[in-house]
Amino acid sequence: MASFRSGLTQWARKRSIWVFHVNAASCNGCDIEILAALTPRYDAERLGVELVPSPRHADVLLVTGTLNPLMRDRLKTVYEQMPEPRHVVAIGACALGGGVMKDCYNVGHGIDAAVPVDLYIPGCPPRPEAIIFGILKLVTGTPDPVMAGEAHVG
Amino acid sequence: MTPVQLAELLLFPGLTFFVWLAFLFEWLERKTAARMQGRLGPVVAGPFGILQPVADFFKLASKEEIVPSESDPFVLRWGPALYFAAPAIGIAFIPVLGYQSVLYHPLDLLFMFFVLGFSTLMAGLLGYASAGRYATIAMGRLVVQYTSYEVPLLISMVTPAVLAGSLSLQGVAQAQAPLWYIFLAPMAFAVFILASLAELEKPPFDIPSASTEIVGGWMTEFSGNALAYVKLTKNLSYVFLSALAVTLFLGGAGGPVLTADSDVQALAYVCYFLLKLFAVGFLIFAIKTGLARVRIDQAAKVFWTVVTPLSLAQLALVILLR
Amino acid sequence: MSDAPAGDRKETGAGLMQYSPEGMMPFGPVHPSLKEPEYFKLILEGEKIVQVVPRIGYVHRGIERAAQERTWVKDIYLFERICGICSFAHSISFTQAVESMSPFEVPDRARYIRVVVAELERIHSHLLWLGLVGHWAGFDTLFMWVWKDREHVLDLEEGITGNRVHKSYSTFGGVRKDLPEGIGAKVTAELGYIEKRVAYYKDLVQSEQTLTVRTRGVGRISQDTARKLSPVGPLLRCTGIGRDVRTEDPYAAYDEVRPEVQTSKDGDIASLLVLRLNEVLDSCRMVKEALEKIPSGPFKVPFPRTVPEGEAAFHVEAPRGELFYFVKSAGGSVPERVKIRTPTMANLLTATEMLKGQTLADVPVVLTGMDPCFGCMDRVSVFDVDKSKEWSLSGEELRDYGIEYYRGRRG
Amino acid sequence: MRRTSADPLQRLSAKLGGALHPERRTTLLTVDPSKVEEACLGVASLPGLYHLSTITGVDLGDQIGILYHFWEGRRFVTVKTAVPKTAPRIRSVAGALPAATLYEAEIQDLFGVAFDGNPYAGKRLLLPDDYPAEAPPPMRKEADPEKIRRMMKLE
Repeated sequence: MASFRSGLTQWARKRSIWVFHVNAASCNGCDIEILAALTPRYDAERLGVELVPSPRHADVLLVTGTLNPLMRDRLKTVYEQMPEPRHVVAIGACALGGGVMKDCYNVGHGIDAAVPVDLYIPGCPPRPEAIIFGILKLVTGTPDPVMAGEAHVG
Repeated sequence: MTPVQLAELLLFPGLTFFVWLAFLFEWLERKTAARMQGRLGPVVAGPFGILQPVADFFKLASKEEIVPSESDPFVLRWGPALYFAAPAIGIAFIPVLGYQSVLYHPLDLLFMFFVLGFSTLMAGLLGYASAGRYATIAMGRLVVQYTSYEVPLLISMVTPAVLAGSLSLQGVAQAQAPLWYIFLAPMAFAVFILASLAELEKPPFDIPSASTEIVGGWMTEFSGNALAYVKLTKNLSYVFLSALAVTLFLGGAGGPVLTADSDVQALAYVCYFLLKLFAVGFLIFAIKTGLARVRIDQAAKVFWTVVTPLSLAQLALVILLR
Repeated sequence: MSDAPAGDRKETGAGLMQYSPEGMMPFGPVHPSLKEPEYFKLILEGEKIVQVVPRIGYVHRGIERAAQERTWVKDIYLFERICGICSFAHSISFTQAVESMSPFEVPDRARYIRVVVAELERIHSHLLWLGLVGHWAGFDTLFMWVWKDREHVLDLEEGITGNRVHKSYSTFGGVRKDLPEGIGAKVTAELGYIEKRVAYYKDLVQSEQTLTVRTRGVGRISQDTARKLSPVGPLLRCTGIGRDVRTEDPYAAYDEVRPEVQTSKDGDIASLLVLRLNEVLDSCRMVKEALEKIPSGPFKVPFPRTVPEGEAAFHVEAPRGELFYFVKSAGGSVPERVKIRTPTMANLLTATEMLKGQTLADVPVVLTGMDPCFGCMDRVSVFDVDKSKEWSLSGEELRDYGIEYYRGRRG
Repeated sequence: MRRTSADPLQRLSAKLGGALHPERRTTLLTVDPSKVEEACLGVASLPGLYHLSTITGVDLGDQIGILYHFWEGRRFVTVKTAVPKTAPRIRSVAGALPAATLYEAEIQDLFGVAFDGNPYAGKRLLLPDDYPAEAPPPMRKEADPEKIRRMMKLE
């Protein structure tokens, strides 16, 4: 019975991925590509990915942007509101390590300074295919941070 | 209560049957919306993604449940169960096997009024108990919306009862054997569907749960198990209201008698019922997908100045013609 | 997001105006209808908004400073990343400002190519915006349809420039590469499809009841307000003032491929919808016209790594309105100062004005209506402009304010 | 067109004791900080020039230059002034030209120039509220982005 239940949970978690999106001082490029991933051409809902309005409903936190000081605390707050098990995906060069903005005075070097990141998706911005690929990589169980979507970087 | 009755109540055509229907309805809803929007919709969970709502449910149930510090933990814990109970009891009165329902009372139509009101009341209570700001705003909207749609909803439900001269769902369904009431009282049917959209918080009346305005509405603070049940209840209410529409306006499970064998005929009745149920369901999907959200004051205005007079006119017409 | 107010008190103390917490509602910084983090304190009277206190700076990165430490060429790529939606407008504005300071003439072919890509970007940006209006009005079907069509425009942009979002296409002395072979036929075919769809959307947004009740008469601004607050782009043109940088101060090849300036008199969100869709149709025409008229020849001239000493102010018509660049060079390999004023920045004052007197349900529609691009804007911030003095309201005063408001309305 | 609208500019310049430099695209009107409000109002009341494009701050070494860009047709009219870094203070024009409110606020934040009479006077607009008090305003030449980052604990 116990194994059936855990099997059911595993099965469900791989097929139902609710994401919440935080823009931590991004240029919009990554954000519109995340939205594009939900629209008809890419249609992430096929795979059970859904954009939810509240972090309390979310499984995966998508973070884009350079993480400026004002957003740092907000990001932590949002992360704390998420129920376990939760994952964080850093999307785009800025969220990975500051990107082109690296030496601006109001910019951090990647969001992993604020929240633990499970997966990095590089690109400026990554294409919608890369974003979907990355999220799938996350739920199909790769324990280590993986540079997902290397083949799709746009 | 005999074991057979208990099985009917819990398994078929009672709770379990309707819970699976609720999952199926959510899948159909999402799939219809996706197809209308030029997308595929869920495909990976089960064949054609049919198990997507099930996956969502079990995933949510397996997650951590966060109780916000300002909220009322008791209500938050037991409220979803009560919220779930409302449509779960309501569906037991719906005649599915021919004109027989699992539970029956000569005045059970009146009980339906109570079930519908109770479900909204619980939604408000849950929102209030979770003590979020967005939930509080959502509650205000919920109350305004409730006061606007409840009157036309009840009047539109009374209209078939007047036509049938009966206050039980079985009686109303049976009285429609010669002619469905959708033909005798089309306006009442239209009013019922509109009010159902408001009761279910679907566009254009998804005002209390408008995600782009007030985050998740009264559901903002819910997570894990509680959210799973709240979402399931919303889908169950969806099925429940569609089933009510079938019973009150589309002749219930009634249809041509095919054989003398009562067991086979019962199966035919279930098929009739499901066909009509999906027809009503699709009508609601289509309206919902094709419309934008209105504002709360606009919704109230529409209900008070157009829908309520319409339902009253229909009722008066029915009484005069009878 | 109930925790968003947690940071409130701290922030209030540090400089924002003080308000009593009753009836106050945070909108953002993380809110589903703002794809970007901005924080609006809405002071409510029931559902009615009496005051708006935005706080920006959540996307401030300090790009202008970083530009002073990088070479001219590197700065093109930096400025492009100010905004992911109007990225090309930023790059042509900067490159043309610099070109205007040097004696080199940009080849005609490059000027035409810039028009083609800039207009494609306008189409993509306006369609993106229309989709978001649909989304924020709770009309997801419209969002999905429009974004599906938008992909066709992105395909064209990708075909010409090599990328969907940050194109890195315009450079000093021209563009980075020539138009690909046979792009003309492809563009004509795709734009024909877009024109058909946009004509349909135009019909839809004017006839769809649930959408028109949400937009007609909502967020109205008068011509006088517009003159006073200097908004730019469609927000200005929807009040009937037909100012457009492309016609008044033509750059690139806009003196040969002339746009028709679209205006409207109503000044509300509904008129903005139609106005922007008309602009899309006009842009489609211009792209085709530019591709027909395009001269052959080089697409780029060699350009030195340094820029002669001097100052230049330059502006272009980005999808959201006038995008202003001020460049100062000391003759070295890095700029002395680059100042950027983005359209959203100019429009934000007008938007707070539009929000007042609306209900909470209108906030997303009105904010979208102005087509905000906070990524662009964030070198600055805003809040109340109506009362130029600092003011704090108790619940009592708030009530009085509300009573006064309604009295004014009745009279 | 240019001649007729340049004439009132010359009159304005003479009245305020400023200097007028017509250039290819920009007409520069340099005035004393105390005359800025008058100059801006004068320019804005000329036909077609009501649009204030923006206000730019420039670090000129020991002074901070402030430029008010007005746009009309194919040219800009720029009112230029400068305040010393030791006493960076100037009267706000936001009362007369509401559109200037934000642009002034931006310069106040990034260059540390105080605008008397601006509703934002003394408030943070763009920078984080806990921007280190000991750090210079970030757009001034003496500010070192690296150091500011370290002070804000971004590294």
